[in-house]
Amino acid sequence: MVNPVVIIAITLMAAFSIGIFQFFGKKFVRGVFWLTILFDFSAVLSIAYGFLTGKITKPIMVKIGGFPPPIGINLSVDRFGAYLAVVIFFIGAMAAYHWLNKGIDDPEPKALVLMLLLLLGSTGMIFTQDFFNLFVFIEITSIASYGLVASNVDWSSLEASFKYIVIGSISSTFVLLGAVLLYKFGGSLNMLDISSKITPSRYGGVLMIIAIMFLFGLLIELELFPMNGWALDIYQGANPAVVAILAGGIVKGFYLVFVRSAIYLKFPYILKIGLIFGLTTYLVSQFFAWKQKDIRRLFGYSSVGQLGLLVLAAGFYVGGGLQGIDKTYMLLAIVFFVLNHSFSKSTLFFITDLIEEKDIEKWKGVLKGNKLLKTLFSTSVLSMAGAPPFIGFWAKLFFVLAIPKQYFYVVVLVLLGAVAEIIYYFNLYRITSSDSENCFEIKGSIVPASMNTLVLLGLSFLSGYYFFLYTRISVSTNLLIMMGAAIIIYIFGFSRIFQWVLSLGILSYALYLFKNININLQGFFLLFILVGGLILVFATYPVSKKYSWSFYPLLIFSVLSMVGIALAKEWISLFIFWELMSWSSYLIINQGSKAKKASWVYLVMSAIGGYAMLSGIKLLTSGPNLVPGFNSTAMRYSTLSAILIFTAFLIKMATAPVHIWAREAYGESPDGFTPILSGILSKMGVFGAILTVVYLLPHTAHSSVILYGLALFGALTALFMALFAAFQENVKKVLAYSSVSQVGYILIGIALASSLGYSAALYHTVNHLIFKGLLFVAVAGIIYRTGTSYLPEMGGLIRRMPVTFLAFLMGIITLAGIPPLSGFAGKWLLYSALLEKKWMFILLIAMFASIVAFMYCYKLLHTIFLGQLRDKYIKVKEVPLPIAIVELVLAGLTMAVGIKPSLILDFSDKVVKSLGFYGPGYAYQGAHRIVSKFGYWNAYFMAVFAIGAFIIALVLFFLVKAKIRKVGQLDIGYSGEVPDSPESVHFGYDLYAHMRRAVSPFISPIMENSYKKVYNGIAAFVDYARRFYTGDLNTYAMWVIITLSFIFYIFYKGVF
Amino acid sequence: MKDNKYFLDDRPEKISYSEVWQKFFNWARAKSLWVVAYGTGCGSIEIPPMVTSRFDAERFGVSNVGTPRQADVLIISGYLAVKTLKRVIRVYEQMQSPKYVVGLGACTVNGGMYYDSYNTVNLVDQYVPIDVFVAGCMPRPEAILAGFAQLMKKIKEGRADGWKQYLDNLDKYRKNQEKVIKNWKIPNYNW
Amino acid sequence: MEQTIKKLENIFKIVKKEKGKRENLNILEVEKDSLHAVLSYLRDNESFKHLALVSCVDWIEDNKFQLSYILWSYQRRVNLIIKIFIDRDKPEFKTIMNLFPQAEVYEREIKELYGVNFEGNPTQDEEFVLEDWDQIPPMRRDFDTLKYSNEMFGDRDSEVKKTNIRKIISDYTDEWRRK
Amino acid sequence: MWYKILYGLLVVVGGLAYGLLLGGISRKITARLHGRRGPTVFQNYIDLIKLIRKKTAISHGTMFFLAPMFRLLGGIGVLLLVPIVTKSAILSNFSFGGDLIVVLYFMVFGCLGMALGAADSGHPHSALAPTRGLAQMAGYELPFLISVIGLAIAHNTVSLGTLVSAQQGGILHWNLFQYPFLSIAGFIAMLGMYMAYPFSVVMAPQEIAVGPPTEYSSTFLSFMFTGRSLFGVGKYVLFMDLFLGGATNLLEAFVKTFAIFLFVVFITGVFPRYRTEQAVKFFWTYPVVIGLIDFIRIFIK
Repeated sequence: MVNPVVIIAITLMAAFSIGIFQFFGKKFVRGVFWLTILFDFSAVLSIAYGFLTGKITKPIMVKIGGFPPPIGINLSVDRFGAYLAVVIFFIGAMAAYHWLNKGIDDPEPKALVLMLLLLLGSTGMIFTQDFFNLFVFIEITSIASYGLVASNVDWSSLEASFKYIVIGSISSTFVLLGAVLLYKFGGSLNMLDISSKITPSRYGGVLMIIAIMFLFGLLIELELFPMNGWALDIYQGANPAVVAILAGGIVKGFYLVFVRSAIYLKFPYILKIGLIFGLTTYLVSQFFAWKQKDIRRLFGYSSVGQLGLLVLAAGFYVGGGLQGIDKTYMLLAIVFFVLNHSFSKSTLFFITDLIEEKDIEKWKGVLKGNKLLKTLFSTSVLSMAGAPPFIGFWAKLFFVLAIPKQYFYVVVLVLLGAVAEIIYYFNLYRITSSDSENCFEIKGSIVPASMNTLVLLGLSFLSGYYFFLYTRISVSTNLLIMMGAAIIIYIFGFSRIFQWVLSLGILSYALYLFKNININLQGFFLLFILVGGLILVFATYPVSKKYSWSFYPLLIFSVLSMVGIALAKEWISLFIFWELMSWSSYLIINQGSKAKKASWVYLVMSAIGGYAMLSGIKLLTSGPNLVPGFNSTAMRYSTLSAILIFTAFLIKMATAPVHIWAREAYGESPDGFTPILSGILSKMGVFGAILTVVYLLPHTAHSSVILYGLALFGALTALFMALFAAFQENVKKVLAYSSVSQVGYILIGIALASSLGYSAALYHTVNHLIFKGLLFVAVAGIIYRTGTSYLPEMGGLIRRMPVTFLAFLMGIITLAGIPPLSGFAGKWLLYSALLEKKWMFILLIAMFASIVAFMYCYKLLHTIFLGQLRDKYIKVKEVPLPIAIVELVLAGLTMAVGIKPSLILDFSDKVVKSLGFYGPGYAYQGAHRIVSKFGYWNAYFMAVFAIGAFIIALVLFFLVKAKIRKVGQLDIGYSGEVPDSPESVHFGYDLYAHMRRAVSPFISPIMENSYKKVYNGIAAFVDYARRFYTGDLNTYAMWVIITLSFIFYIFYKGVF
Repeated sequence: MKDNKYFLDDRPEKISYSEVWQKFFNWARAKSLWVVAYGTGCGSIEIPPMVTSRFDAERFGVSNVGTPRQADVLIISGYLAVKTLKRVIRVYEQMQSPKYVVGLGACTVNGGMYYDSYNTVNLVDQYVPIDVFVAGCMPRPEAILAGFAQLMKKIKEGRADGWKQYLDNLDKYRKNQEKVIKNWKIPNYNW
Repeated sequence: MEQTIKKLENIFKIVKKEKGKRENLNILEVEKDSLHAVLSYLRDNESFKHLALVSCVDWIEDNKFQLSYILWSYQRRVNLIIKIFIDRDKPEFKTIMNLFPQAEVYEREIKELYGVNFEGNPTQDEEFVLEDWDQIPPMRRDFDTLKYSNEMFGDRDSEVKKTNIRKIISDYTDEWRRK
Repeated sequence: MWYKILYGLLVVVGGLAYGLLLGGISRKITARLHGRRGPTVFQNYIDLIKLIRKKTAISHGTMFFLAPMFRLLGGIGVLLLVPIVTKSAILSNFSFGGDLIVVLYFMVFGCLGMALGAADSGHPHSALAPTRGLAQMAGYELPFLISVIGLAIAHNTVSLGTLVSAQQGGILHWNLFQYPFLSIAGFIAMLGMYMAYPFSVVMAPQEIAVGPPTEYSSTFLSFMFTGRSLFGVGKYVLFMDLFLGGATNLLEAFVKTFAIFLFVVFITGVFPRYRTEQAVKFFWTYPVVIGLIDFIRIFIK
């Protein structure tokens, strides 16, 4: 352990002696610099290590000059100060390394002096126990920053530096005034001494003025709205290395000082400051960033927003009246936020300097080639946006959990801001990950960014560990190990076939692990996910060629996170895995070459859903129980929370009002992933919906209304999506709407909340996996062979792909619900359930929807397989073997289940019984005849009858048939003409043009357009509101004064 | 266009004519004549009156169909140009056996008033086997019905074997056809 | 109408004026070089917006082709035929598609049946009604259609073809006229 | 079990004879409405015989080959799944196999088969016709479903046998009189189901050749013909069971189905043809509004 004074002294000495050392040459100066940094870093690291391991328990107090406090100045290194110092020195070292390896400007040696001073100042700021001394260190820090900001000698950085000087001076003036008045007031400048003299009842008068001045000065440094125009200019104009230190380290020092001062001064309104300034800053920055074109300024907005969030958290931590575990959570949230922001943001700033491109639009395709850069960038962006399992996610989670329940609106607003954050961050990600011809050269060293990211990953791991440790949520170790395996696949890459085999192996292993699982709701879905995932992942191999190395790891990750959802025992763990699933599926969808926009929409919708769920879960928490299990309910908020939680599931199911992401995301996602997206992933919404209906809705006041509304949503979804599907010309988009439409049926079944309804929903869930998996897999194969997903370009493929056609036909028959295949059972159960409840209108819409569905069923069969075969597909082969195998397996399944529905119904019966029902709602009469209250139906007989009648017809035909010749494809009776090409007689485009004339008002994309309008409206508004930052120093200064007056007004006069 | 990819290029085979219960089936064939009317010339205007209320051919079992695949009778209604002859051949060969052809009007018999035209085929029966000619320029619907009565009689008696003649003497017919159709663009055999 | 023709006479050289068989039909013969100008003038200034037909007559005795452009005015409800003569040995003329795009089809027909070449018409060489015609254009009067028919389509050994029906018919009509 | 199959075959043969006869009568009546003499009522038998004994046929592919069998299967299925005479062992057919929902979905089987065969022929008109058919189906099924669901809820059953027995006890117990508006909606929908004028845009003779079977000939066509006849009879019986109180003996069944048949024939004989979207709009307005009167009555009750 090193005496903290030594750190400051040595750094100071080194800084000032560099002026002399420069005569020994550049290398020597660098050596001194690095030695100093290394020493400082190891010193603070040793202290921090001491705190971490518990060797040091009390803050280290150092007296300077031998005078005891309060007379002498003293330093104190407490736990957080030490940690923060480590972070600051680490980031500082990285920034310095980055700068020195950039190799364009020659910053030494003056810059090194300033750099050391900056680090020194901020460390001192953290360590000092004296208010005046604090001012001194703030001044040192600020002056060093002014110089460093201006070091990048161009107009914008000079301007930024000048603004910083002016505003910074105002800030330090207030700090100094505060310190002076404090001395007058308390006769001392020692923090502890002053603190002991203050009691909250004495607030008012001069103490209030002191506190306001002091804190106000710090608030300016914390870049809070509306006093942060200068900060954004710095982020935009200054050298990214400097910005990285400022944003990643120094500002955090100010933050710590702010929190500590607030504690010592016992300022009573700190929560109000947090709520007014912190929350406003957070929201405003997250929205203002939407239309930002300059990437550094964009990150600047993000940094400012994070600081706002930190101030808000500090408000809650210091003045929110948190007790016990809540306080711990909030503290952890703050720590995680700080760490997350320091490491991610500095990485991002490093990367902006590596690419040297400021305009966002020019970042198009940056990440295309470079795997390392892509990983660094993605990790930072994901962590910043709060994606699991990165540290930002855990921070947000802790934060939300710790906020007292009466501040629910804060939760909503913060999550709203988080959605806004995702919107602009992933707009950026969309641009960077899209295809482009642009070539980029990495200018500089990638080491600092990599080091940062490495630390970030380690911290993410630790924070996740801490989360589970503190919330006492149990999570399956096996699952985590398998997820780790996915990460290993990601890191090492391997060859594609090995990845495939490994993925299958992981899933099989999971299936082996859970083979004896109890068939209740969770067990049912667990088996469903694993078996379905195994089958569908098997088919991905041929089509995975097009996608990047991360395809299989992410695929496994998303499937395993679904397993996590099914295994979840509390809402929170469900939420965690839910988010994991959303984000990993987003990253997979994003790999589709045209899917960038679509995946962005998907992500934003998912985020809205996920955060709605989180806020709903927040409402469920009561008292000390911050991690509600499925059974726990707080009566008062249940309706709202149920609706909020349901929103997430509805969005994942893409039902009627929130369906807008589905078409493009399904249509453009990688062909190998679409079956999983449609067959399994959307079923997680079903799982959640059943959970909600079973566990939450019974406790709500309006459950019957909600259920009927849900059924109506489901029915309208089923109808309109089936209608939309008929007018799509892209095969995957037809199937996308079809999927959504089928999920609408499942939703009806759930909303019925009767045993028969659940049976129908569960049956249809599995059945939908079978046939939609089959169809999507077949389509993947067809696209693989033909190279197009545009329906009018296909046609006649039955002649080249008979096996696929057979399977596809069976899939379509199942989809249409025609007996004797398995589709009919689901329809029959659902209709029986609806009849039982006498929901006539729902039944009408549902049945009608299934009629409308025939339109697109026929369209798919005809335009892909029938009609004329084009010349360019003459040599097309049957789909690749893995796909063909999966097709046949699924086709066999649908046939088997069609003959014997009990293959699925046995499972669903068990689930329904485990949900507390007496029986499945229907009964067996004899071996095969199924009887409900209203009707009856014998699947076995129907199958035998259909096959028998078909055989009889065939035999009859061969008895009487004429001499049959198979003719060529253009030998058609075409008014005596000879058709000149297959294209000229193939009817494949806009099959339902006539129908369009009848239904045109219903098929216009009203919902999509209104979402677009809302988004564009907000974007236009924030783009306009962004003019708040005029770039004019006078305005900024004016805002500082106005804010000061405002603070005085509200606190001094006690308006609140 | 002799591309096997698009068209079946096999030569149609000869078909045995005899069958059990031949008389009965011939009666059925005679009583159910589905007509594809190829409106090559002015005669096509006489077909609609024939099948609608005034003359009502349906009472004899004669009705219109829109496709050669289902038709039993091909009506060549009036003069045939070389260009239309190609289409007639294709339509005729696309019909399923047994099939019959009725030629309407003087033009199909020997060119009629267009006997010296550079573009009117004079002797249609050289190119497709005609079972019944109906004379007149143009024949009235009554005359056409009379022609159909003749055709029915021939079918019942088993004498309406133009389709068989055509299959038996395909080479001869082809030679004649190819003489006037200089550029044989249609497939070798129309299926 | 008179005025129109007078105006036309002032500007262009009118070779010959004729009165048609109908009240509202006038026939003007112009020089072939001025045809485009005449048509353009009539179209733009005199409301003859509609080109009803372009036809051709084979004056084999004069060794000339006559091209007739039949115009129609919707406002005045009159027809005007502008005719020109071109050399039969060198049957070439310029297209009027720039004035009346629909002339494309008419010119194509004339090209096929008379062999008059219209410079600037992109589709004139496509088949119009005949397929695979390998003789001289059939509507030229030096084409012996009876001979061609006999050679090509044969005969049923009847008296019909040996009789000159044309002559019988013309004799008959002459007799009818005399009455 | 075997005697059931025998009975089934008998019903099929009888149904075919009856269906062909009805077709002939329909042609005769239509002719008379046009002021023609028309063909004999046995014309359809003759046509069928002729088609079966055509000597050659062409095929375009597997689906084209199998489609007539599907069509026939659909016809047989519908005929055998609805009880002709409810209490009779022979004539209640195979209605134990499934209820009304099963029948409704099985009806699609034949249409689907035909549509696929038509599409496989590669003829653009053949492919166009099913799209029209499916669009029109989306039209007429709405009023039809209104009446079917209304009846099912009103009688608490979707079993055809129970539906019929609920209507026993006098003519006024028939659904036709109990729920007149549902019946009107149902019968208008039935016109669409028969795809005859004014809803004949699917087959659309003269416009798109003969619709789906444009490329079908000979034996194939005869199977389609047979399937269609059986299908027609099946639907008459279904409507009899739904609205006219079913039948207690064979004679009653003949009379009632014949009455429904006459209704269809007299409507179709005098109307011109709707375009697809006109037909759809028609079905979605008048019959739906009419049907909803009773539907809401049942809903409130």
